[in-house]
Amino acid sequence: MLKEAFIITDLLMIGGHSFQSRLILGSGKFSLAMIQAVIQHGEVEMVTLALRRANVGGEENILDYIPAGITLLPNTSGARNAGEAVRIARLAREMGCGDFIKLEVIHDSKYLLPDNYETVKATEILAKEGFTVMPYMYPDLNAARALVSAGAASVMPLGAPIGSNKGLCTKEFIRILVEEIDLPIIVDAGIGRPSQACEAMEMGVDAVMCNTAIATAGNIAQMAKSFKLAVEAGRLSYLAGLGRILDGRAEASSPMTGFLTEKD
Amino acid sequence: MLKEAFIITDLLMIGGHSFQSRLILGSGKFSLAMIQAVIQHGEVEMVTLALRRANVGGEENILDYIPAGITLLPNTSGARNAGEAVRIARLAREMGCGDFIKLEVIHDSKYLLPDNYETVKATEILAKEGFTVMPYMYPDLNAARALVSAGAASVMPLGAPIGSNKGLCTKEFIRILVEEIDLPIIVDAGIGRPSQACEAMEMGVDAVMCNTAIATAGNIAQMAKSFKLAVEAGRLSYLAGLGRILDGRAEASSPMTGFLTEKD
Amino acid sequence: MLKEAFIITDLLMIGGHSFQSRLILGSGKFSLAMIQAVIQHGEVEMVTLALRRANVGGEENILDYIPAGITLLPNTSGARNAGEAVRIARLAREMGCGDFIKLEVIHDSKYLLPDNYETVKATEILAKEGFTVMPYMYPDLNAARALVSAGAASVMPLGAPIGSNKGLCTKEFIRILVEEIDLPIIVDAGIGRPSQACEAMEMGVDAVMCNTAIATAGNIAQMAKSFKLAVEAGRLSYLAGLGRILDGRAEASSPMTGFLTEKD
Amino acid sequence: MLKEAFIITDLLMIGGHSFQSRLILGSGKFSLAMIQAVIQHGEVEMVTLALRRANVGGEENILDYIPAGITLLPNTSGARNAGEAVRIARLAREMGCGDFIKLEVIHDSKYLLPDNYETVKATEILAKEGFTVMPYMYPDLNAARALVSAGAASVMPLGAPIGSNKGLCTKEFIRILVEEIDLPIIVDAGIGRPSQACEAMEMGVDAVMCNTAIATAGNIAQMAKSFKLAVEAGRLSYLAGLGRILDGRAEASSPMTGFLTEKD
Amino acid sequence: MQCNGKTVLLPVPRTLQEFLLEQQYDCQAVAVERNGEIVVRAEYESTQLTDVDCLEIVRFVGGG
Amino acid sequence: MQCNGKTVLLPVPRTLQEFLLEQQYDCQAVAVERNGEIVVRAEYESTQLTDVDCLEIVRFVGGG
Amino acid sequence: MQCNGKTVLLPVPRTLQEFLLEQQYDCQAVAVERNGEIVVRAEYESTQLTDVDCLEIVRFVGGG
Amino acid sequence: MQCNGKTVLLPVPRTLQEFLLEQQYDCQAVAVERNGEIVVRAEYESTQLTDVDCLEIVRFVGGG
Repeated sequence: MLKEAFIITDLLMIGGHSFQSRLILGSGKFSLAMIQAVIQHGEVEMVTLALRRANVGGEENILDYIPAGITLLPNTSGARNAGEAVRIARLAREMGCGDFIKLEVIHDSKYLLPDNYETVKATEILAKEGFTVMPYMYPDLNAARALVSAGAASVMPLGAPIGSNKGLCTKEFIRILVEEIDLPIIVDAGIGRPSQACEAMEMGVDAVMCNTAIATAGNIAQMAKSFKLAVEAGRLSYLAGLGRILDGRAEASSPMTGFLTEKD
Repeated sequence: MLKEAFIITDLLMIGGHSFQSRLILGSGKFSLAMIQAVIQHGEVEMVTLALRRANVGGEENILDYIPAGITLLPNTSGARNAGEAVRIARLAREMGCGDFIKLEVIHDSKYLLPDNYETVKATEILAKEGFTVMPYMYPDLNAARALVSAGAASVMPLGAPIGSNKGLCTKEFIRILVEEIDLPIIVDAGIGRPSQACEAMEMGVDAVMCNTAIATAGNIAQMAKSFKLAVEAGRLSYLAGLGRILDGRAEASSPMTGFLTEKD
Repeated sequence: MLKEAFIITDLLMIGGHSFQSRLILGSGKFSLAMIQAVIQHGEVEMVTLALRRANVGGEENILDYIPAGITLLPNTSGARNAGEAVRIARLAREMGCGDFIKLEVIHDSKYLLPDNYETVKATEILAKEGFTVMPYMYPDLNAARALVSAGAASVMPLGAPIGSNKGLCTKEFIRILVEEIDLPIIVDAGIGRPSQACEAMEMGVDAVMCNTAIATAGNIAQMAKSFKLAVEAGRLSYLAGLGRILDGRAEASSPMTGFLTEKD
Repeated sequence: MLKEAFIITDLLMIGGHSFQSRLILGSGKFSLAMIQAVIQHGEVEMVTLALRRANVGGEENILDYIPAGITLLPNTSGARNAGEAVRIARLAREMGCGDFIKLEVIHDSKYLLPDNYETVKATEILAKEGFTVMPYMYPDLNAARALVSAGAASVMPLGAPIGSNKGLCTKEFIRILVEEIDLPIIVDAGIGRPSQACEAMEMGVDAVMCNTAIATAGNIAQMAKSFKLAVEAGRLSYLAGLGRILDGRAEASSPMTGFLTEKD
Repeated sequence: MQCNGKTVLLPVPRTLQEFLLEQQYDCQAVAVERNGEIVVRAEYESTQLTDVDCLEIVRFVGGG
Repeated sequence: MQCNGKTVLLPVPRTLQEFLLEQQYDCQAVAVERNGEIVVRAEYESTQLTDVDCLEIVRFVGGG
Repeated sequence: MQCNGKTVLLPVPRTLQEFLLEQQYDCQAVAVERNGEIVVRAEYESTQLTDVDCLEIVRFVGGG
Repeated sequence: MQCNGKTVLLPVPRTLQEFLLEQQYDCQAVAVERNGEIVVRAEYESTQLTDVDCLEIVRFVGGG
């Protein structure tokens, strides 16, 4: 039936892997106990993780809380230059959970804006080492082109500062990336509400990554489901083709044929 | 399971009837052949209709294209004052499809903006006659209060001029209606994209009516499904409780604990 | 010289009076001592006042603080229906400061939104009595037309709730008033920043009224001057004709002729 | 008198030169005959120029149309990398009109977005050679910091693609530059209306550069004056301190004391 | 007689029921107003039309 | 007598003019409504107040 | 020896394997960098630690 | 010789000064780059052009 038709055939391809879900979940700011419910309600297939120093003695292992079959996307948070990012990426891969890496290089602790230049350098190194590199980036067309040449598997432009829930502040420029860049475009950071994720997808973005908006919601499992639906809605409307916008006047949606008029 | 839990229990009540769907479909601008697919993919339970003069000889009957169980919401399009609206409403009810009436009184052919004053007058008359009156209105708090007193079953403020697909241009004032009016608030007219329907629902609106945005889409069945998902997403996020928005700086979603730092 | 040319000839006409200034000042929330500086720096020619019960014994008289030659625009604040507004207007005229009246009828203490219906009724009565009626209104095209018929000398649609400094939340609908209504359109309430006053004027609004934005500024005399300049800027750009907006790509402002190209 | 007081003392300092005007004019897209009127009505003190190959035989010299005392700001338009930009800058200085250079490095002919990386490289070289370097840049905080280290005299972030008149699409990030960068911030490119220039100045930007918005206006001299006033208005309001914005409700600007109330 | 804004001749007396059938209206799909008043279906047969009558015969169409 | 919502005693007969002066109102800065009707300045002297009168005496203040 | 930024004494010679077990690290849940180079799990046993070594022992945590 | 991207023949030896005058360039309104290096005005006269030279002769135009 048509309904199925237009869903099944629309897959997100990243580094040779395919995904039905276009919502990527960040696992920060959650209690481990909640993660599984969020993954289920969000129907996500990819979850980011961070690396930190292990403490002596038994600690809880977040991997025990993530269902099998979920693609793990370790990030390089904490890296302030290309060199540190590369070291963290290598450690992440050594964990034996695949070769995806969400590359982030940040040395500004106030706005946490990525350093595009260092990010391009690290992308080049890691791509050569066989990583599937998904760089978090400031949405600058020239930097995005450099990331393509450096071997990135996708670009992850920010919508607004990390954790701000401010939404698509970079709209005009993400639109340009969609137009010009031949890699999956994944809006990462800043998306605060499902309607914003939906709008990003309507613009033709390939996926949305979300963490804080869900983690700071009242009912996080419900919010995860809401984002899942909104991302799906946005994708469908992009595929369906949005209707035109009228500039001035209105246009009736009921026939304008004369009616009761002779009663005047 | 939680998933089901928060859906089943959330019904939209209008005039004593309850609905699971919060997307109301306008049937204008479609070929009759498409209506059923749109209803199915949009999972809508209420569809608007217009009344027009019957022509001599057999014509196709739109009712033959609408599945059983759908609540019909005839509108009074064509009415330029309360008197005409009342006559059209009575004719509509005589069609034997129930007592719902979408009241619209318009005498401006350029922007098709409703006349709140005439609308209040007609609401008073029709409510007394036992109609379930759902008035299309300009989002003016005082007019909305008058509609409540007049016996309206809901209020249907516009987002933008009919058929314009311009979106939530009246956002600030619909927010006030949500705050102050104790009737279902249904945004009608102007919603052009699923993300806009989603945002309206996030604000706490009870339902969204949509016609042109779907009718002018490339694939209208797919767009209907997209709106269905977006409305559901917006509703869920409203119930879940949206996260806070940061004004200035960012907030990390990965731990900020020192890491590799002694390497500097 | 051109410079003078296009200023001198552009006058605002209200009820047979002409004004060079298109910034109307509200005198609330100021210390009497500041009013003169605000009037001077804002180069305003019209100032609103309110009426309140006089107390026994000598009180300071605000009129002593307003330079000669300023047109006074008493408001009917406090009126909750047409009848009260009419009484206040008559008392105001009895003060002997002319027949201008800023009509406001409000019975909502939370959002202070005007009651268009009562406002139309009062306008009809006061216009017949020879007042120059300037009604504060909710920007509803149908109500604006009713005010025209009732004899208003201008319409004063709100941009946002009084004192909110939220800006032009009603932009789309004020644009419609500019298009359709043949009276001076004066945006009143909500304008919080000079750029917003400028934008309103760019849209073709005839004047802007401002009180809270100036009264809540750090340096109110300086802010008054800023609003004066912004209103003048917006007016000039409306008269000059704004340039087109490109939808997609860019357009060079330097010649694109080849240059140094053979060096590649 | 106060009026004078707060104007005279507020100068824009760039590379040791001081300016009273905060509106920089781009001279592209004008007929030479108009330039003088635009400079006069805009009261500008700095005008950009481009370099192009001279043709054999007598051509009109744009310098003959620019009044004495105007600071010339040659740009490096046409440069697609740091090397070309440096060559153009040196040629420009050889014209004997001072050491200001508006550095632009662009190799995208569709959106004309600057290449921040090449721009930083060229800034370093030219600053060492004693140029007063004013780089056109994509508003990326990390790139802006690199420009500071490289010796830039100001940063010129874009508001939207060159010539688009789209306005302050980069608002959130220019706000961050204002916060974090200790050089004059000059919004260049994209500003299409005086209200947008005013808003940029309200945010604390130090100056605005404008070309297309004036060149595409109906009456360009009048539009130049409008921009001059809007920039001045925005600057004054920034210095004066903008008033607070209310989130929800309204706040009366007339006393709320009971009045006529016993008549109820 | 006026019907939907057009003048219609009634050579011989007709009930509303007869008129609708003659004109091939689908009685189940229309509603009728006569001189500003609704005529319920049950009364189509007993409603005698005259030359001065003014009818509105309407049906549902797509509308938003 | 009611004046601005308060009860005021009128021991002896008074004209509006006398009352205003006694109460030290600035006649040039106020307007007066008596029992819902405006009293023009010219009639202050000739206006005799009574116990059943209801006055509103108002003045200008700052307002937006 | 340096381990995760802290100084650790190695009284007797130790392999990385022994060290991790002693310190009760979960070998399956960590990755190890030694003097800036990754140590693959297969080499934990054959990796002899010395006083001048610098280890980073990391694990996954929640992050966005 | 190359000049502004075009090939120019130099029949007889020329200084830059002579060349510019011959070609009717306004020396006060142009700047010259020769083989990638700036030539300052003071050296126009002493600069001998050769067939292998590559000149860029530029002037100011309107630009944003």
